[in-house]
Amino acid sequence: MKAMKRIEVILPEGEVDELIEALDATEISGYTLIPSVSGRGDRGRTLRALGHLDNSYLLVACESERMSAVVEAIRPFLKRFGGICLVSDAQWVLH
Amino acid sequence: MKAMKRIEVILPEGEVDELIEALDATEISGYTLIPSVSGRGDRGRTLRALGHLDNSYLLVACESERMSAVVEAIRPFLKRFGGICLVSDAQWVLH
Amino acid sequence: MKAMKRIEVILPEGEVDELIEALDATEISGYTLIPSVSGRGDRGRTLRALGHLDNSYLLVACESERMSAVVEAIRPFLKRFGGICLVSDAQWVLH
Amino acid sequence: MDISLLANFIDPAILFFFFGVFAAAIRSNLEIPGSIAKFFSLYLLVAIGFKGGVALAGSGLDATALAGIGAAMFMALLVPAYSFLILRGRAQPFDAAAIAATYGSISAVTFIAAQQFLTRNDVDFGGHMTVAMVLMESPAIIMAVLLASYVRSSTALQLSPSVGAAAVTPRPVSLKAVLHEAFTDGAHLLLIGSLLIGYLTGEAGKEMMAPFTADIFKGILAFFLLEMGLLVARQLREARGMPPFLIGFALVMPSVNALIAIILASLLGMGAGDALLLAVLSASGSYIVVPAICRYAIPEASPGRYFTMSLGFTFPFNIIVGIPLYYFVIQALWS
Amino acid sequence: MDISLLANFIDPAILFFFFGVFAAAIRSNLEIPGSIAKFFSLYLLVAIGFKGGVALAGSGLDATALAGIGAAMFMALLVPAYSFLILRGRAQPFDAAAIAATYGSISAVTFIAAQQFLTRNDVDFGGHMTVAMVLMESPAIIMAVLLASYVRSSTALQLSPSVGAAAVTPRPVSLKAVLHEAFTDGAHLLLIGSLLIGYLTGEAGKEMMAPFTADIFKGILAFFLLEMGLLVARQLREARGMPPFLIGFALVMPSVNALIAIILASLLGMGAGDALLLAVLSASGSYIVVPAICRYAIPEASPGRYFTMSLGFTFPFNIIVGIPLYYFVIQALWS
Amino acid sequence: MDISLLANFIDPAILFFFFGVFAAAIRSNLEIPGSIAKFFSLYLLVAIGFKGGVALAGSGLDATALAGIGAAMFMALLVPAYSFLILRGRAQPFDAAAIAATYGSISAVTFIAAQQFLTRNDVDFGGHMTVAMVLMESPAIIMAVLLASYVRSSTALQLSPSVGAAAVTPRPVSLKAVLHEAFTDGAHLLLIGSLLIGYLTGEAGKEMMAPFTADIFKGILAFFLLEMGLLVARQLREARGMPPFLIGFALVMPSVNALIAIILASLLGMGAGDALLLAVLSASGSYIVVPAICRYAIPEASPGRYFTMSLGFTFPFNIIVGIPLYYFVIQALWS
Ligand SMILES: Nc1ncnc2c1ncn2[C@@H]1O[C@H](COP(=O)(O)O)[C@@H](O)[C@H]1O
Ligand SMILES: Nc1ncnc2c1ncn2[C@@H]1O[C@H](COP(=O)(O)O)[C@@H](O)[C@H]1O
Ligand SMILES: Nc1ncnc2c1ncn2[C@@H]1O[C@H](COP(=O)(O)O)[C@@H](O)[C@H]1O
Ligand code: NA
Ligand code: NA
Ligand code: NA
Repeated sequence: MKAMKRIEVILPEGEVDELIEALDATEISGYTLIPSVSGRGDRGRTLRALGHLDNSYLLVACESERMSAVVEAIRPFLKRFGGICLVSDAQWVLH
Repeated sequence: MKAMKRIEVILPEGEVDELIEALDATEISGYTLIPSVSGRGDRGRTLRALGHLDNSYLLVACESERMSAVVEAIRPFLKRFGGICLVSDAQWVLH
Repeated sequence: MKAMKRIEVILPEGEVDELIEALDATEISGYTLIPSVSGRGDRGRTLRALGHLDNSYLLVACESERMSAVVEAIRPFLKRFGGICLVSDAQWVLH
Repeated sequence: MDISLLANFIDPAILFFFFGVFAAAIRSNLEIPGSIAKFFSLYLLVAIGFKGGVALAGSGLDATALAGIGAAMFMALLVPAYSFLILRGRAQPFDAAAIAATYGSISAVTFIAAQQFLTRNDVDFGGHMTVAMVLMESPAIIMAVLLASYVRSSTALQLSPSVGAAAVTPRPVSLKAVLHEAFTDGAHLLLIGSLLIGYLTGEAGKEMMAPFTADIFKGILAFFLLEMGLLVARQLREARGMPPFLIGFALVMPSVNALIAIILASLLGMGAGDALLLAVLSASGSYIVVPAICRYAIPEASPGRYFTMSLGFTFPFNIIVGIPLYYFVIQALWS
Repeated sequence: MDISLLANFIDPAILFFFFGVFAAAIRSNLEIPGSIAKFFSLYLLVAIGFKGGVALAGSGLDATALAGIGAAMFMALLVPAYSFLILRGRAQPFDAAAIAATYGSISAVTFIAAQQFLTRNDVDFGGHMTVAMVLMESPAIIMAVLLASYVRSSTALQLSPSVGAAAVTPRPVSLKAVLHEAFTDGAHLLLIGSLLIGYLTGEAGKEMMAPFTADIFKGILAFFLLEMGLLVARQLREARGMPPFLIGFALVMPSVNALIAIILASLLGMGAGDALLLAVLSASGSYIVVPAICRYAIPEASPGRYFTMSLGFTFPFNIIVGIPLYYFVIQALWS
Repeated sequence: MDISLLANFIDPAILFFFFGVFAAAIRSNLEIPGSIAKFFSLYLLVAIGFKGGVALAGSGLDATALAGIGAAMFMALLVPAYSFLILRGRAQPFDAAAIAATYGSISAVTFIAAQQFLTRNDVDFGGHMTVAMVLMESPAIIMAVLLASYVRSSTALQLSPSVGAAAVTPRPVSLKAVLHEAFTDGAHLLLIGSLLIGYLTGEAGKEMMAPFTADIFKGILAFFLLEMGLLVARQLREARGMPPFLIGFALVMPSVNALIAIILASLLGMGAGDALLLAVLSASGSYIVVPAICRYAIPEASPGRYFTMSLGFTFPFNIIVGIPLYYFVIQALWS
C-alpha cells in the first residue's frame, strides 16, 4: 500500500466539467464523481429545483507531492461558487 | 488549511430531517447528503422496497471542538434506528 | 469510540455482488453501497451507456485486525476489473 | 374457476411478474432503476385513487358503500388482534406486534391485481372500496402501536431488576407521533389526495386524465410487477433464517383472513366484486407503508421478518393462488 | 370571471398543485424522485416546444406572429430595466441584478398553465407565442450580466483603496461566456430544438408524437404540479429571513408587469389568447434557467433571494390568482 | 431512394437524434437523467420484444421464419470470424477479439430505427426477425470468448519465459461462466421475456398493452434518440487517440456486413422487409450487452476502443446513411 492524499470536493454540478479540466492540468491519475448530492453551507440549503441545481461530490486520490497543486486548482472554484474541499490521508491498495 | 473532523453517518432516510434538526442545534456550519444508499449491518440488508426504505449518507465537516457535541446529537439516532457513524481527521481548504 | 479502518472501493457495478460475497467470507460486520458513480482512471472515462456501465462505491468499516484480510479479498477484483481501493483511519461511534 | 385461473396467467402484467421472479432466480442483473420503481408505485397510487374517487363521485356514499367501508375497517382491527394472539407465544413479542400490523394493513398492488381480475371477468365493483382501502391503514397502525407499548411495558416489568435495561430499550414513541407519521406517510397521503381529486373533478377530470391514468395503466403495471417479481425472488433469498412457523403464517393466514372477510361480506349482502376486494384487502399484508412506519414506531422488531413475510410469501401467494381461490369461494356462495 | 376562476380550481392538475402544497405543509415525506421530476420538466419543454412548432408550421410567421414576438422581446428588456431601478436602493445591488433577470425571464410551467386555462375556456392562441417565450430568455440574461458588471465596476470603485478586495471579488465573467452558457443551457436549448423539430415535421410529425406529447400531457403535468406544490411549500419554509420588501415585490410586480403587457397587447391589436400569454410571460419569473445561469454569472447574489421569490411567491400567485385575474382584465378590455 | 431518405430525416425521432448530437457538440449541459435513459432502454426492449412475440403468435414459426432466423445466426458467427481475421494484425489481439464480438452482435435501437423506416415506407416484416435478433447475441459472445482464450494461450506461450507474466494476466474465465453472464444479462433476458410474453398473450395481450407499448412508443423513442445523440457526440470526443484503421473499420464494415446479409437474404428468397432487418442486424454493433460482457470476459481489451467504434461511428452511420442505403440496394435487387 502506498500513502496518498484523499481529496473530496463538493460543488455545483454545473461547474464540475470545468473543475475536471483544471484538475487534468495537474495530471491527477483519476477521479470519481457522485452526482446529485444536496446539502447546506454558507449559501444556505441547496435549492430543490426539479433536479436542476444539485451539487456534485468529487473524490480524487493523488500522491502527496501533487496535493498542493490539486488544491490550488480547486481553490478558485470554491472562491467563486462556494462548496467545500477536505483533504485527508489514505493508503492506496496497489494492484 | 485547517484541521477539522469529518463525520459520516449512515441512517434510514426517513430519519434524516430529524437528525439534521438535531445537528443544527449544535451549530454545525453545513452538511452534505447523498440520497438512496443501500447496505448491510446488524439489522441485515436494507430492504429493497421500491425505493421507499433506503438509507442516506450524511457528511458533516466540523471543528474538532464541536465534534463531541455533534457525536452526542447523532448517538440517540444510532441507538434507535441503527446505522453507523465514523469520525476521521481532515484538512479543510480555506477559501 | 473505537479505532477502525475505513475501506472504500470503486469498481464496475456488475462485479459488486461478487465482491460482497468475497467480503462476507472475511466476516465484515457490514458495508454501504452508493450506486451509479462515474469517473476516470487508468482505463479512461467510464462509458456512458444509458446507465448500464456505471461504477459503484463501496464503503466498509472494519476492525484494524481484519483490514488485511479484507484488502486481500478486494485485490483480485482490482487486478481483474480495475478500480481503486483506499484505506484510512476512523473512529467508530459506539451505540 | 379453471377458466378465470387460466385467464389470470395469461394477463401480460402477471406474466411479467413471473418473469421477474425467474430472472432474479437465475441471478440475472436485470434491474429497474430505483427512482423509476418508486415513481411507478406513486403512479399506481394516483391512478387507483383517482379512479376510485371518480367512481365514488358517480355513486355517492350510499348504504352499500358505508357497509363495505365499515366491514373493511372492522377487518383492519380484527385481523391484527387475532394475529397477535396467534403469534404471541411463537415469535419475539415485538415481531408479533409488527407482523400483526402488517397483516391488518393492505397491499395496494394486490388490490390492483384483484381489480384487474374482476375487470377481465366482467364483474362490477364500487369506487368506495378504494376508500375502504385507504381507511384500513390507520386502524392497523394504531393496533401496532398499542400492541408494541403493551409489549414494552410487560418487557420493562420483567427486566426492571437489571440496571442496564433502560439504556438499551429505546424511548417509546407517542401514539400521536406515530399517527402523524402514518397519516403524513407519502404513499398513504397520495392515495387520499388522488381519491379526493378524483371525487372533486368527477367525469370531466376523468376524461382529461384517462390517457395517463387509465390507458397506459396496464403497461406500467406490467413493468411494476416485473420489479415486484425481482424483489420477491431476491427477498426470498434472505429468508433462510426465517422460522417455519412464520412462513406457515404468511402462507396460511391470508386464506383465513379472506374467508372471514367473505363471510362478513355475505352477511352484509355485498356484491361479489366488492366481496373479492374486501377479501383481498383482508388477506394482503403491507410491504411499503407499514414497514416504513414500524421501522420508526417499533424499531425493536426485525424488518427482515415482517417485510419478508408480506413481500416474499403473502404477496405472491395472493397474486397466484389467492385471488382466483377467493373468487371461486365467492362464486360458490353468491350463486 | 367567476366561472373561469372556478373552472381553474377544478382542473385535476391544479388540484394536484394544491395537494402538493398541503402535503409539504403538514411535513409529509411525500417525494417525487429527483430524476423523475427532472425528466418531467424536460418532457414539458419538449411537448410545448413541439406543439408550438407544429402550430407555427401551420400559420407561418405572419404580421400577427411578428407583433407578438416583438412585444415579448420588448417586455424582456423593459421588465428587468425598471425592476432593477425599483430594487436598487432596497436590496443588495447584486441581488437586484439577479432578481431583475429572474423577472425578465419566464416560467414555462406558468405558460403551460395559461395555455391549459385558455384551452379550457375555448380561447385560441398562436404557436408563435412559444417562439416568443424562447426569445425572452436571452435579453433577460444579457440585461442581468450588464447590470451585474455595472454593479461590479461601481463597487470596485468604492472598494479600490482596500488591498484585499481584489482577492475577494470573483473575476467577472465575460458577456460572451454568459451568453454561451445561456444559449447552451439544457432547458433552453431543448425548447428551441423541440420547436424546430415541430416546425420541420408539421402535421405528420404531430400525428406520430401525439399520444406521447399531447394525450398523456395532462397526467404528467398533474404529477409535475404536485412536485411544484411540494417545492413551493418547502421553499417557503426557507423564506423566514426574506425582507418584506422583496416578498411584496414578488407578489405585486407580476400584476404590474402583466398590466403593461396587456396594454401593449391591446395597442398592437393582439388576440385575447395571445394577450394572456404575453401577460403571463411578462408576469412570471424564471426558477430553473435563470437561477442556473445567475449562479454562474452573478455568484455574488444570493440564490435564496431570487429563487425563493420566483418559486415561492410569484409562481403560486400566478397559478392561483394571476392567470384568471389577467384574463378578467383582458376580457374587460377586449370586448 | 431519395424519397425514403428524405422521409427518414423528417421523422421527429431521428431529428431528435441530430439535435442531441448538436447539443453535445456545442457543449450544452443538456442531460437526460441516467435512470430515465436506462428505463427507456428497458422500455424499448419490452416494446419490440412484445410486438415481435405477438406477431410471431400470429404467423407461427414457418419455413420463412426459420430461414430468417437461420440466416441471422449464420451471420452472427460469420461476422466475428472474418472481422477477427481482418483486425488481428492491425489491433491489439484482445481488442480484435472484443471488436469482433461487438460486430457479431447487434444494436436494438438500430433495429428499431429500421422497423420504423419500413413502417414509414409501408413495407412488411415478420415478428420472427425479433427472435433472430435475440438469437444473434449468444453466438457472437461465444466467438468472443473463444477468440480471447485463443489469444490468451498464444500470448501466454510467448510470455512463458518471463516469470512475472502469470501475476499480470488475469485468470481466464470459463466459457460456461461467460455464457451464464450473457444469458442472464438484464437487457438480453428482458428482450427474451417480452418476446415470450407477447407470444403467449397474443392479440388479447396486445390490445391491453398497446397504449403503453405501441402508442407512446414514438415519443419515448424520440427522447431515447436524443440521449443517443448526446452520447454519440460525447463519445466521439473520447475518440482522439483512436487509430484511423479502427475508425475506417467502424465506418466501412457495416456496409460490407450488410451486403453479405443482403446476398444471403436474396438467395434464401426472404422478403424485402426481412432482408433489410437482416442487413441492419449484421451491420450494427452492440454497445450495451456486449461491452458489459466483454468487460467481464475480456478485461484485457480496452472498452474505449470497441465501445467508441460501435456507438460513436457505426451507430450514427447506420441511422443516417446505412438504413436508406441498404434498402436502396434491396429495392434494386428485389424488383
Ligand atoms: N460543514 C460542511 N460539511 C459538509 N458539507 C458542507 C459543509 N459546508 C458546506 N458543505 C457542502 O457544500 C455546499 C456548498 O456550500 P456553501 O458554498 O458553503 O453554501 C453545501 O450545499 C454542502 O453540500
Ligand atoms: N461495518 C459497516 N461498514 C459500512 N457500513 C455499515 C457497516 N455497518 C452498517 N453499515 C451501514 O449502516 C446501515 C444500518 O446498519 P445497522 O443498523 O447495523 O443494520 C447498513 O445498512 C449499512 O448501510
Ligand atoms: N486517482 C483516483 N481518484 C479517485 N478515483 C479514481 C482514481 N483512479 C481511478 N478512480 C476510479 O476508479 C475507476 C476505475 O479506475 P481504472 O480501473 O483505473 O480505470 C474510475 O472510473 C474512477 O471512478
Ligand atoms: Na390485510
Ligand atoms: Na417575466
Ligand atoms: Na452485427
